[in-house]
Amino acid sequence: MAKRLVPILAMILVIMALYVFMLAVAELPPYGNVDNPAHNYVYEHYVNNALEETGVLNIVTAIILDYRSYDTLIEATVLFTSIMAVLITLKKGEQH
Amino acid sequence: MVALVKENAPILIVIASLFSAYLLPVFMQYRRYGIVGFLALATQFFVLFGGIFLATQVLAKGSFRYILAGWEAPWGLEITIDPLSTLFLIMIGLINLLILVYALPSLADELGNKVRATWFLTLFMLLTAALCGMALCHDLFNLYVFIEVATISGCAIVGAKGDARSTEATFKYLILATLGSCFVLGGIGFLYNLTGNLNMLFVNHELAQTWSNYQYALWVSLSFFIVGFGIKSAVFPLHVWLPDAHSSAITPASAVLSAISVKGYVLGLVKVFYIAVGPLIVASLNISDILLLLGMGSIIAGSIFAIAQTELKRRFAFSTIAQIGYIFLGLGLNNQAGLTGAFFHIFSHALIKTALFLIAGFILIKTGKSQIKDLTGIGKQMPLTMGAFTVVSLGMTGIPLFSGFIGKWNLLLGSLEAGNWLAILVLLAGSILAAIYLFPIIKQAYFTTNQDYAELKENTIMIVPILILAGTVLLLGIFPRPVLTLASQAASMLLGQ
Amino acid sequence: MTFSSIACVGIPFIGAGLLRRTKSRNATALLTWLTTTIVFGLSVYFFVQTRASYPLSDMTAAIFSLISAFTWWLVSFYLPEYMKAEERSRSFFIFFLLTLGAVQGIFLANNWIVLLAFFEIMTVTSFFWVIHNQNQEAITAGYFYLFLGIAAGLFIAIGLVFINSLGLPLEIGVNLVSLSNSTLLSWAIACLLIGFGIKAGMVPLHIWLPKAHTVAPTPGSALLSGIIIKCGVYGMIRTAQTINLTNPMASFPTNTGLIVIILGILTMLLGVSLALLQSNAKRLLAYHSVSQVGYIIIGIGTAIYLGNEGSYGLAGAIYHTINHAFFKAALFLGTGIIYLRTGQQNLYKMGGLWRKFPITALLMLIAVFGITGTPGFNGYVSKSLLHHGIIEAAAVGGGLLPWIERLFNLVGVGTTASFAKLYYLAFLRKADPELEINGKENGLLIFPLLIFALVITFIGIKPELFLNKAIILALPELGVSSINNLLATNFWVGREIFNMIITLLAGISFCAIGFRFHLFHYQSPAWLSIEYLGRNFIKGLSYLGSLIERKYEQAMANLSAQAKTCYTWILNFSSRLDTSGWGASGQISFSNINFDVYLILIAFAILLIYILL
Amino acid sequence: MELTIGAKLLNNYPFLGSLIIFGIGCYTVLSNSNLLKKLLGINIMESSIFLFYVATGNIRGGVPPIVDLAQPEALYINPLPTGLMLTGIVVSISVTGFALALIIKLYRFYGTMDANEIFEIRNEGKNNGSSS
Repeated sequence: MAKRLVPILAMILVIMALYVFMLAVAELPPYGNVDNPAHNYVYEHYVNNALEETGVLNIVTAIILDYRSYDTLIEATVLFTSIMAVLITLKKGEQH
Repeated sequence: MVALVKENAPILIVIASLFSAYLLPVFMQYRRYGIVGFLALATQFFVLFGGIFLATQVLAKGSFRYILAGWEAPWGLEITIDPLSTLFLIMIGLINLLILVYALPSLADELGNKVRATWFLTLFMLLTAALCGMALCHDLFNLYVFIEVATISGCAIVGAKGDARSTEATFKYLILATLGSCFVLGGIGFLYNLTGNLNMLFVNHELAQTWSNYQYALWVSLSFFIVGFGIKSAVFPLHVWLPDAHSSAITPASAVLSAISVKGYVLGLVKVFYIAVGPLIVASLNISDILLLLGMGSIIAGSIFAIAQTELKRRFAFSTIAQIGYIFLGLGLNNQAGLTGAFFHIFSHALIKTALFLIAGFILIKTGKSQIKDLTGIGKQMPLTMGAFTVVSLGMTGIPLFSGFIGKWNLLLGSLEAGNWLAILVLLAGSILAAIYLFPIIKQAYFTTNQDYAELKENTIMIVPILILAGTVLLLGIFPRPVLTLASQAASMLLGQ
Repeated sequence: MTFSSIACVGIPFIGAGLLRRTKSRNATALLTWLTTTIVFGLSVYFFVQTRASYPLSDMTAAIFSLISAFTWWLVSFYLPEYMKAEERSRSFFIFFLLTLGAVQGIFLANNWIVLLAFFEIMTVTSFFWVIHNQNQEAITAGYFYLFLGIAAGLFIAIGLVFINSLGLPLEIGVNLVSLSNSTLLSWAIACLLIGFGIKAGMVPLHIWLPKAHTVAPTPGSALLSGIIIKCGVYGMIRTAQTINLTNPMASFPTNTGLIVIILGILTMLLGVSLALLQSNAKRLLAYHSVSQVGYIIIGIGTAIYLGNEGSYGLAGAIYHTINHAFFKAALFLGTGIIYLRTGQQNLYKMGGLWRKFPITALLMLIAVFGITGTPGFNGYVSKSLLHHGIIEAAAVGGGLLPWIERLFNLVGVGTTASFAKLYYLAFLRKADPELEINGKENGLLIFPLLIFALVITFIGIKPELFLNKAIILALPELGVSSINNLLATNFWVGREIFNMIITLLAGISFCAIGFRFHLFHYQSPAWLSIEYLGRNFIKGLSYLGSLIERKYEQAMANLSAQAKTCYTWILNFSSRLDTSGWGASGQISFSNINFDVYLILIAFAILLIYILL
Repeated sequence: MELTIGAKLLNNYPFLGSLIIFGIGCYTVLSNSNLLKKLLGINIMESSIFLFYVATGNIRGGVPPIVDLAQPEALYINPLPTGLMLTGIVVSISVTGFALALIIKLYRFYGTMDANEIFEIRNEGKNNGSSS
């Protein structure tokens, strides 16, 4: 009895959760609109000043390698971490 | 030179641990295992003293920010040095240092050879760096990247043992933790969508004006955060990976995971909720109630599951879930005393849990016993270890004069202030349950004698960190002032007083 | 906290740690002496430093710390010689030092929690003094001591919990009544007074005191009577400080002071009347500790009662605390010498000892002069201050208080009588032929007595010195600011001296009458005697006690069985929960990964739905 | 002009789509007992979040954020989410690599990649161990 009820209950939960999701998505600022809060002074600063400040034409490059270079260092560290993780998982570590 | 280091200490702490992690395999390439150990220790020293130095600065001058790469806040990244982050830095430095002192002599034997030990240390340093970074970061996406480093390195040190059991646990941990990271990333995405900023202060600033337009979206975002950080910090219904991972890993790994890593994610949650979103919005969306419920559930469920465990490390792992519950409860109380209690409890639980895991590991190394029922009469053979265990478990139950008491006392005050009688009941029940799952071990160790061990010697260096931890638990119980000051200042900072 | 104060607390603990490693008896003694000497030096330094930075620092703490370190230092001369006769001397030395550290911690703490912590440590470590002999009597007394000590600690802790839950600071020396007028605060202060009162030996909770002081080794008794019960007194003074002393009758429950005064006078009367009936020297002295603490409590009570004007009472209380430490320690140490050489504590079996122990006899006479309040010795000084205080209280309050003043004088008579009895029986009377005496006085045993006697006389002759240089400085920070009368006190008023001499003469004649008519061991028909009644009463009590004990044991057995069942039930319950789906106990639940993800998603869904509700 | 919820949803279809893909990822993780497929499910979830970010950064009528000096008035799309997702992809790759390594190791231990089969093998081993 209970075993049959559990999936049904879960289904009801999921549907209600989806409903909340939809409410949330409907609330989000309209897609692709220039006036969205996401395209605010930060965006304007990047687009207008990236060339003068960094001398790079590609603004994405300017962001990841200059404005947010600390992030990129850590991103490289993530790669390094995963390499070490794979090593410690698969390798025995004997050198000879 | 000194001035330069002092000026740039905040970022140097992270950078130094990162670079020492990069350097460790290089030294091992030239067979310099001694240098590897020394470098690891020195880095932890640096973190500890850096943390203390920053804490004195924060206490003297108040919180301050440090701008990275010369770009001002909303465009570039910045890191913040406040009471909370310095409290974490001190904790990370102290605990990791003691764990390393414990681990270094036996690490190569436990993992097979020195090369694997170096890899383990590398991952350990990466975990340290990531946790320091999480403590200091002031940018949501930066937080996410650090979380990923911490997750991968945390999983990897669980799997370092290399047997089937730990590999399975690692896989489970990795899948669930990545799920959690996805949730966190999703939450950040929503916040970015609503505010256009990633810097926490600016997010807070933007949200304060517009949040009433986006109630559902904000709610979805915060739910993402709760689930994501909840999985990673192993709060009750989301705790499923923790007991497996912590009980199957080698001792230093389980100690660092249980004592610090889990709380790093709690810190992430605190930063997002209290700095980025702000206590007002958190209170008006009833997030506090959810945290409170999660906390209470964790305390009760974690303690009850802990009682059922027959293996020492697994029992301690479940007890971690219960203790995380205390921290969530304190966060959910959303008042000065509650937050102070939560932050103090973070510190004192780090000490206590590290000591417990180190003791479990020490007993395992010396006697080969991991089941509780096999520990008969061990109190007579290992008086120092079990003495420390007694002190620490008294601390865990929250007896006055031990550090656990101060945290729980503040939590009780917070619950009284909030008028939440259920929380008070749960806090008291948690203490009783902690006594139920810890004291039988003491009883087993001291009051049963029907087993002869071979000559046990406790005179290795491994006993030193255990004794230091037990001593600190006592000392902090009697003189809680320094940590309590940091904790209460952190609380008042978060509540915007 | 300054460095020297931390060192005062820490060094005894370090010393005690080192004592475990000493090889010989001499080394142990030397190390103990060295530690106490260092602590004494440090506390002198601390005192001087405190005086130098006077209005900023805590004079009360410095005075108490100095006196306790001084007494400990002197006793450490006496200790090795005395402990030669006892077993397990090393452990006594260790606890001797531990207790020193704890007591210093109590006096130097600036926070109630720290004070409470050291208070508990002090209770536990001095418990080992009491049970040192490990015979049945000692163990009974020890458990009495321990349980009442723990009860005291609990009372204090409850008081502190109340204070903290009102959001008041837990620093010592904060005037709490001005910060809050909640009734919970009155309960808190009542709890604190009871807690410290138990330790000080206040009636009706003094019952542990005579037992414990009698069975402990004599240096232990001297310190228990001289200093340890003063920890309670110190706590009461500090509690009085939290009540608004500068503005007394208006603010706080007005009769607090009166209640404390009445408790004080009851303590005095009970102590002295029981002391008169004792034949055991140490027990007699122990009951006198009760009565002398009554004096001190009366002083504190008048200070609470009169508030800002209560400078005589408070100064008298502090002064009497100090004086009592000196003469009571001296008396105990003197009895200790006699006990050491004769093995006798029963007064009726001693006699004529002044021939064998002339110096002890002389020095003890000085101490007796001190405790009876003979003019020219220190007891006179503090008693006349206290007397002044009670007269002032009577002038303000009227009612019961004038009677209390008369009873106060009566206690003086009783004190004199009982000490005249002690001195006569032990030293002056013809020697008992059965008394065996082995050995003589010894320089090390006499030295502390000598110093005490010198101090007693010195204070008696120049009372203003210590009063003006130390005690008066402590008063303003305790909340009593009108000290001008006190500064101008003249101790050599004819009327006071006359009053004292009358008291002394009355006491001695009462003693003589007592001996003449055998009042002190009055043998009436059995059914009338107090002892008979008492014996039957005690029989009844013990029967009741054993009944209660049996019931209690049954209940405990039941309870533990219940607890065991409960524990097993919780264990079964949680293991069932644990294996059926939530994860498997003791093994990795890897296949549950589906279930785990499911759980997480359901939690997420529930969270999302929460906003709809 | 006030839009209905349905119209808003239609307007915001990329966000809704990304969240639906998120659900598909969850379902994949849940329904497959094969470890590799579970990993794929996680990857799908991550990709859906990336999609969400990129959709956030898009502006209708915008051009890629590479400064074209010939057209100073061009409307560029928001470069920040794109940059963030470069980092996100690297993170995702790292996790995937590590998880694959773990799967290889589990395969070496048990000879299978199926979670249920692994559980059975473990249980058998345990039963044999206890009986012998």
